[in-house]
Amino acid sequence: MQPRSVSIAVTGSGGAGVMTAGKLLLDLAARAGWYGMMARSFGPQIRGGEAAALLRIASHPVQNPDDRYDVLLAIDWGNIGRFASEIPLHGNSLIIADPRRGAVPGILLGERPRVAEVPLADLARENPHGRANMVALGVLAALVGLAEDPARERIGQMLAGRGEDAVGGGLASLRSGFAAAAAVEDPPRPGAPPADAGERWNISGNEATGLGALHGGIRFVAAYPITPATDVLEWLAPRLPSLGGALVQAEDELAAINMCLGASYGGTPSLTATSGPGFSLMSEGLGLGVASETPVVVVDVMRGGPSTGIPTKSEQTDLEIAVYGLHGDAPHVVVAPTGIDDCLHATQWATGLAEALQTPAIVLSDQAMGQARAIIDRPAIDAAAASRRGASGPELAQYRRYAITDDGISPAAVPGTPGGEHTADGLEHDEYGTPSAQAGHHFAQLDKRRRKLALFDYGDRWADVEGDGELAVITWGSSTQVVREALDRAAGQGIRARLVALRLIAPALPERMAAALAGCRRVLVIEQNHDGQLHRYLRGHYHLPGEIHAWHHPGPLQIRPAEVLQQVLALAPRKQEAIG
Amino acid sequence: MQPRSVSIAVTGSGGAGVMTAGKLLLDLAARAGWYGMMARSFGPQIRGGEAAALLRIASHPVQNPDDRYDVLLAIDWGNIGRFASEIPLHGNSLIIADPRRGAVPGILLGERPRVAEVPLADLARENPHGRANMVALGVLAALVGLAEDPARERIGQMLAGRGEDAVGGGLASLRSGFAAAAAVEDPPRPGAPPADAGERWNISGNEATGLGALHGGIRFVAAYPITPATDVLEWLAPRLPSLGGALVQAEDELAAINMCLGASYGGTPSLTATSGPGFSLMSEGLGLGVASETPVVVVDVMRGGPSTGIPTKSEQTDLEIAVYGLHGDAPHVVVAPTGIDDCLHATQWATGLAEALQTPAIVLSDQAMGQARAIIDRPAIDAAAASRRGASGPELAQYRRYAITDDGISPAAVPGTPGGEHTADGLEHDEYGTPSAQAGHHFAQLDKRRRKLALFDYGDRWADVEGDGELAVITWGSSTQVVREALDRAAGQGIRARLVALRLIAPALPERMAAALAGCRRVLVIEQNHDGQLHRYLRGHYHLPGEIHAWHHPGPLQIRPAEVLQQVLALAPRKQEAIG
Amino acid sequence: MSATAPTVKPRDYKSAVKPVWCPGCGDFGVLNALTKALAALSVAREKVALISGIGCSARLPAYTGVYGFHGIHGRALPMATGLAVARPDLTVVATGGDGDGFSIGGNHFLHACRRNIDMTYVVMDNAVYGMTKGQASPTTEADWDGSSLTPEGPGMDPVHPLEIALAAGAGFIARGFSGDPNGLAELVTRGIGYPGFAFIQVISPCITYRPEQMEYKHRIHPGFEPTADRREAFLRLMDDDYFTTGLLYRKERPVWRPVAADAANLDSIAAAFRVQAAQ
Amino acid sequence: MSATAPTVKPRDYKSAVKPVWCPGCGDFGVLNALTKALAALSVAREKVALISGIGCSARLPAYTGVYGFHGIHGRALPMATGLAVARPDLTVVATGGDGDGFSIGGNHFLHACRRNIDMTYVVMDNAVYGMTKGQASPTTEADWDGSSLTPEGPGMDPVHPLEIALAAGAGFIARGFSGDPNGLAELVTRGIGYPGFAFIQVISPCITYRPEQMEYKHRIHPGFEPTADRREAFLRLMDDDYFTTGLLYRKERPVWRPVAADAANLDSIAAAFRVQAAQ
Ligand SMILES: Cc1ncc(C[n+]2csc(CCOP(=O)(O)OP(=O)(O)O)c2C)c(N)n1
Ligand SMILES: Cc1ncc(C[n+]2csc(CCOP(=O)(O)OP(=O)(O)O)c2C)c(N)n1
Ligand code: SF4
Ligand code: SF4
Ligand SMILES: [Mg+2]
Ligand SMILES: [Mg+2]
Repeated sequence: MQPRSVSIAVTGSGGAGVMTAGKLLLDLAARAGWYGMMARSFGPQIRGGEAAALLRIASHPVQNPDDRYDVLLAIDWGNIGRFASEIPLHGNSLIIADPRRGAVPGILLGERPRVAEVPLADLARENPHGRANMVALGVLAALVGLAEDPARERIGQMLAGRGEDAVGGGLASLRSGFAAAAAVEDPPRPGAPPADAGERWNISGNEATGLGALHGGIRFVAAYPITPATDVLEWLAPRLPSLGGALVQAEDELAAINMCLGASYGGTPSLTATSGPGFSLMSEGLGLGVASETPVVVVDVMRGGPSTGIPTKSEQTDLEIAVYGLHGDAPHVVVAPTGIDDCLHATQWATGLAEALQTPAIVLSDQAMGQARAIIDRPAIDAAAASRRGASGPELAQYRRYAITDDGISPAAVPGTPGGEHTADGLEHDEYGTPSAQAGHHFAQLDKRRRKLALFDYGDRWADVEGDGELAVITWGSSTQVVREALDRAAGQGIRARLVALRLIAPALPERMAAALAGCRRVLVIEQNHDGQLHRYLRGHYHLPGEIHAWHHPGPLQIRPAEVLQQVLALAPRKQEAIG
Repeated sequence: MQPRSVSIAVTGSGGAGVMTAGKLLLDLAARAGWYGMMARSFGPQIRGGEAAALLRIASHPVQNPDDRYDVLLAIDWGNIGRFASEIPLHGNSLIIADPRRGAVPGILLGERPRVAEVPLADLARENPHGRANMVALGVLAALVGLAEDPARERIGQMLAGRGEDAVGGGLASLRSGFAAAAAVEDPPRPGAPPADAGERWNISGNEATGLGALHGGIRFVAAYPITPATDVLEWLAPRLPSLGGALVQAEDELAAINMCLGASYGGTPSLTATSGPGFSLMSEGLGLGVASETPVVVVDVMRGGPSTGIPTKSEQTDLEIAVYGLHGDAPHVVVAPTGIDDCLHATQWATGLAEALQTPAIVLSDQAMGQARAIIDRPAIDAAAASRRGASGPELAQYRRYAITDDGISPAAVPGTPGGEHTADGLEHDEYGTPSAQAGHHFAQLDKRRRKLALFDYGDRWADVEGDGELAVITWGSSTQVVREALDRAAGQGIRARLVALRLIAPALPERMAAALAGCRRVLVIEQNHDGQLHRYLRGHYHLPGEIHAWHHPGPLQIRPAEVLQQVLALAPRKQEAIG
Repeated sequence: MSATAPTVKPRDYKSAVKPVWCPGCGDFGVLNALTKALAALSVAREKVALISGIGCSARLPAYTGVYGFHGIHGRALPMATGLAVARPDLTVVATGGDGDGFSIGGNHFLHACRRNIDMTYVVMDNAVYGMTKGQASPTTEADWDGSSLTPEGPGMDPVHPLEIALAAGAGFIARGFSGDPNGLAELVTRGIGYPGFAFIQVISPCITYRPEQMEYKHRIHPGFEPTADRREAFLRLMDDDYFTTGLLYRKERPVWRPVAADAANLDSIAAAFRVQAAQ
Repeated sequence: MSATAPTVKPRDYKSAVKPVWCPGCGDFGVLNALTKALAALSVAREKVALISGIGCSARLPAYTGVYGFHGIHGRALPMATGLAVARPDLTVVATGGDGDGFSIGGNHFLHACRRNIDMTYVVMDNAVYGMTKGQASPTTEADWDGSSLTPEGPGMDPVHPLEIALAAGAGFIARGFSGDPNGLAELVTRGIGYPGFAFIQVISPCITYRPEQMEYKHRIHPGFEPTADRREAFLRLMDDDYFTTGLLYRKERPVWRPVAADAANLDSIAAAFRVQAAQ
């Protein structure tokens, strides 16, 4: 049974402060013991364009938006048309509108939601330092059932630096909001917060990626800014130095990836973060990482593609380039976090894989996870990261950097190791690294590079495998949370189905998959892109049992749990039928 | 029944003139009415390294090497060990060796070939201007049955510019060679040349690509040198101007692809040629071509990968990056010529497709085709190339560059057209080209870009479909010729099988493939790479019937007809069995 | 609009698309200057192509009514080069920002200066990456600590685009100011008129991420008068205060042109492949 | 070899790998000069890393016995930058050709000059793409018609790497000649000793594709004496004949270093994420 959550959209023009209101609401809810999340949506204007804070507050952990919004509070209606499709409402949704800002636009009224008028601007103006977004915060906090005192305390803290007038104005507005909310009937309420509130974190996917990188041992970062990956870098830049690391802002992405390879050759685990256009510039460097067996982690925070595409919106659209975007036979690692919290674990894991396997590891995050915040349980962080196999003792007499080994992993001497001197090379080479065009050397090295990936023990992290039944839903990345919610609902309707959320996209692990799908008769592949990239990839690399169905649509619209549920219902018989 | 061909390898150190001897031999054979081909193999030295001219002379058209070499003539033994695996011999092969150069290396004697000693150097020295490679030419010409007079005439022409002494020396050496050949017993001879010798061409794959580009209408080329694609550019550079075109040597491949897009935006069909490393740098530019719907042709003459790999040797190893190497959902065209002569047709066709579909078209050639020459029948060249749909009349009142049309193709106004002013964009956009982040616009444009590729009528060029039977061999590129020869041999043994040589790699045409494979029970996919890239691609995009088998090995070793035949024999029942 | 009526106005070169720029952004001034220059030259709209990369500034082409290509980050110059070579009948202007031109696009800048194709390059320099919300660019001061990507500032001296252009061989080098659209229009007009690669650095404040640049208007001053002497130009730049505007250097140099050749047809080209049958 | 015995010889820095270079290639002289410099500095082999791109010249690292990375075309400098930043204990030398450094790698050259990381960059300039069999490079003369890719020559003035380096902010700028390994070794030694980015253009003839460069040995002459005055350095370059060797310019500038910070641990970093439960 699905515990109750409340979804709230706060919209307004730039400068209206919707993001501040949203963040505070999430924070207050978290302090009161709720879980929740908040995503952001912006218009195309560089500054001052319309914006929406998209929240969900719940008694259980949530990292994906619900089907529809229970509350839409508009500070004003600036360009709401551009957002409307991202904020679906239902018949019992509550629109909170400021009558001074004009009538509620018709585009929002399709489902005949309730409308409550609150004169946000007028209430704010009651205090010379009042602000409409603080009135809005008060209204929303009251509606979802938050207490006023902690809210006052929080606002007081936040505005303290701006002087007494600002604090007074903020608090007055907050109070007006709480008061105004009293008039709203039948407010949507999240279920009660769980009693056993352990330590919780309020973290964005991009922050989690940064923290995972640090836990994985990353101590060198070189990158070039790009939306929506810049946050990862901006979070890391001031923190790396305190761990003895360094960040270099590179002149472009070609430089970034090659700086990382250089630092990594020196023995320092290295990472760059980018998005589609920058990622495509790293292709040649990644190939060099593969051929020279130099570890490197590349985080691709995906956005709408192709080309410059839709820089500020999410899409799961770089799977194919991540797996196949290198010339030649160039096996490497591709990992996709399955949620905001998993950005931490997956990035840490990817770093360990890159080091252990001496190869590039790509982390496919996306804007929906990266730029959203969630309230999560304190993550259990792996202590030990896998590390690079060094060269020592007898290996250093006649050192062979690219020695053919059973497990495909060769000893890697880093500069400073006497006897380990060698020249790493992207030209095909013999075991010593000396360039060679001979078929035998080429075959041996190609095979070694493939073998090391194939033989490695990835443990259970390769996928989140849950549930049972004859239908399996395979998905990846930010769609995972949505599919999981859909399958929970399905379970509520008596429908059994499995979830396979692939964390290890490449290499493919056919035996693990076969075990996970044993007994399946139908497979449904869910993802957020136009061409069904995971679906095609799975068919190329796995033997999936039974009928294979694919369902996907491109960004920027999020996939909603109800959409997935509908697909599941069409394919999965209810329990009683299944018996028959 | 397979008509008889003779395969000849001429080897020696740099400066020994093996390539000159080889080219002359091919030319003389062609003048005498034979077909034939010649590939080249070089050692790693920039200059002066060992080299091998690898010829095949036949009474029927040939564009691929045979299983083994009938003759190996060594002017000297410099580094023969590096070549040995590329020059397999058989028990009746004839090694022609100069006793002054020492004993025949053991590595060549595995199959116990015959050895004939000819003192090439001594014979050359009989004339102060003699040359050992001309003696070699004389020996080989005599062995295969060429007449001496035309050979003398040709050498005379060739050396005329170098003065009388040089001519005298060359002719003396040639004569000595002819004379020495008389002592060789049982020389391997090609079948008689066909009686009906029409016009023949002596052309390399890279030259054919250049000519195809010109026939397709290419009038702008920007490129950066890279082995083994530079020949395409060097052939085009002096010829484009005579057709009113231009070639720009770019500072790098990023510049090259963007220069092409710029020229193409101006209405001039544009092309660049490169190989793996340069291709990987073009990924972002290709994505811009897709999103902005700007035609461009990129020829990738494939070499050993990944990374710098093996620059001088062939491998069919960039299929995946060609199809998938762009971020986002970025459908485009990928074409692969199926032989040296088809480099012309396929490039011309690709140019037409790029223009008609307003999208990048990638031509996957490879070193084996590109740098080999063949004697081919004068190609029948298509007169009309498909062209870009312009904008005119009513379309130019309120011009919509990215109008949603039924066939997915929008009218493209080029600069200079009054009323057609617009800004092409790689940001997602509405029909006018105005940037938009809206889901509806994104979906409509993504869908249009996919639809135009899906609905286009590619005619019969999509694949060479030949033969019948329950086994289909699917292949591509330079492997096609090898598979065809293998299937000819199989037919000689009473085995029926189909050939599907894909020329249109992308988009996939599932209906055409289904028709081509109707009734098949087994599919065998043959290609020259390590990971089976076509095989994976086919499984991802097509529903292949029956059992699917894949056989591939990486370069630089060519796939040999006998290897393919062996696979075919394992999968295809002989006629009588098939009946049972 | 194909006829170039003598009464053509700057606004005839604008489009109806509303700029995404922040109110007060310097790039509005550049848009005005550019359309003024086009009007002054009375060039037909369909004969002009504006090519840009990615950045706030690179959005400019869509706000005009001429042909345009909003390409990818850093590659405006090669795209403009290809177009100018293939279509010498067009007026080709490349535009973009300091990040686009001097960071990711630096190599093309070097080579465009050297290659000297007939086109004009207008860089809106705000010493910041506006579009990605305010990181340091190559022209940012060493100690500007406004971005958490470089918490103590970039820590290196800014690139000096005029020096680079001069060293790389450019023959038309100027600096303008977005706050002086008339002066800038004049520079653009002269740049378009120059036969070869004309480079114009435009100081164009980013009021959002570099609000202190609002003060630039007090520091900007005219000063450069064109010289054709490279030595003299270098010496002037040694004393440059970064706020001097005007045309620094103008010298006509050979414009790169594709190889010329007598006309041939495809059959005559293919004749070389024909095998000569032996008699 | 970890101890740096005082008797260390140049040949101790060579490997057993036989160069692919053509007999007579200038790059042999550069290899000799480099190993001489390393011997003169007595630096431990395992503490040296040579980073290169792709080209004949870029093959150099494998012919030495120090650590090396033969990377991809044009990207030696970023790779060397990453290594030098992550491992300031190493002696990092980037090497390669004129195509690698000034054509495809031009942007990194600009930014390495500006960033001023402590490393040395040795460019073997033969004014041609040797590895790809003889096309024009950025330093090739405008009328060199030895490549059918540019049948009438590149048609533009060659890039002047020393001018670019100076304009881009480099603090150590020198020119050497492969035919003078001792003089070159001296320059490399000083370059390695310079705290920051040291750029050395080495005239290194390609006897295969530019056989006329055999004559360079008659034209090369010493001439540059180090100045620390940029103005003076620019003026000298205005009169440069391209064959003057020596150290042109040496001025110490702030070396770029990563941000320094007090040590922290991961728990304290993560503390910022903790939700403060309401009282
Ligand atoms: C390959 C690539 N890398 C990074 C980006 C992200 N990006 C977009 S604009 C920009 C810099 C903009 O700065 P500038 O060129 O100075 O223009 P401004 O916005 O300041 O006008 C960057 C880094 C991108 N779009 N593509
Ligand atoms: C991305 C890429 N583009 C092109 C090439 C082909 N390539 C190899 S070396 C080279 C140029 C070599 O010239 P230079 O750097 O001057 O070195 P040299 O051989 O003259 O020493 C080129 C174009 C490549 N390897 N990679
Ligand atoms: S961010 Fe700066 S550069 Fe961009 S539009 Fe705003 S003011 Fe202009
Ligand atoms: S081609 Fe030129 S640069 Fe290359 S090895 Fe030979 S002589 Fe040296
Ligand atoms: Mg800027
Ligand atoms: Mg060179």
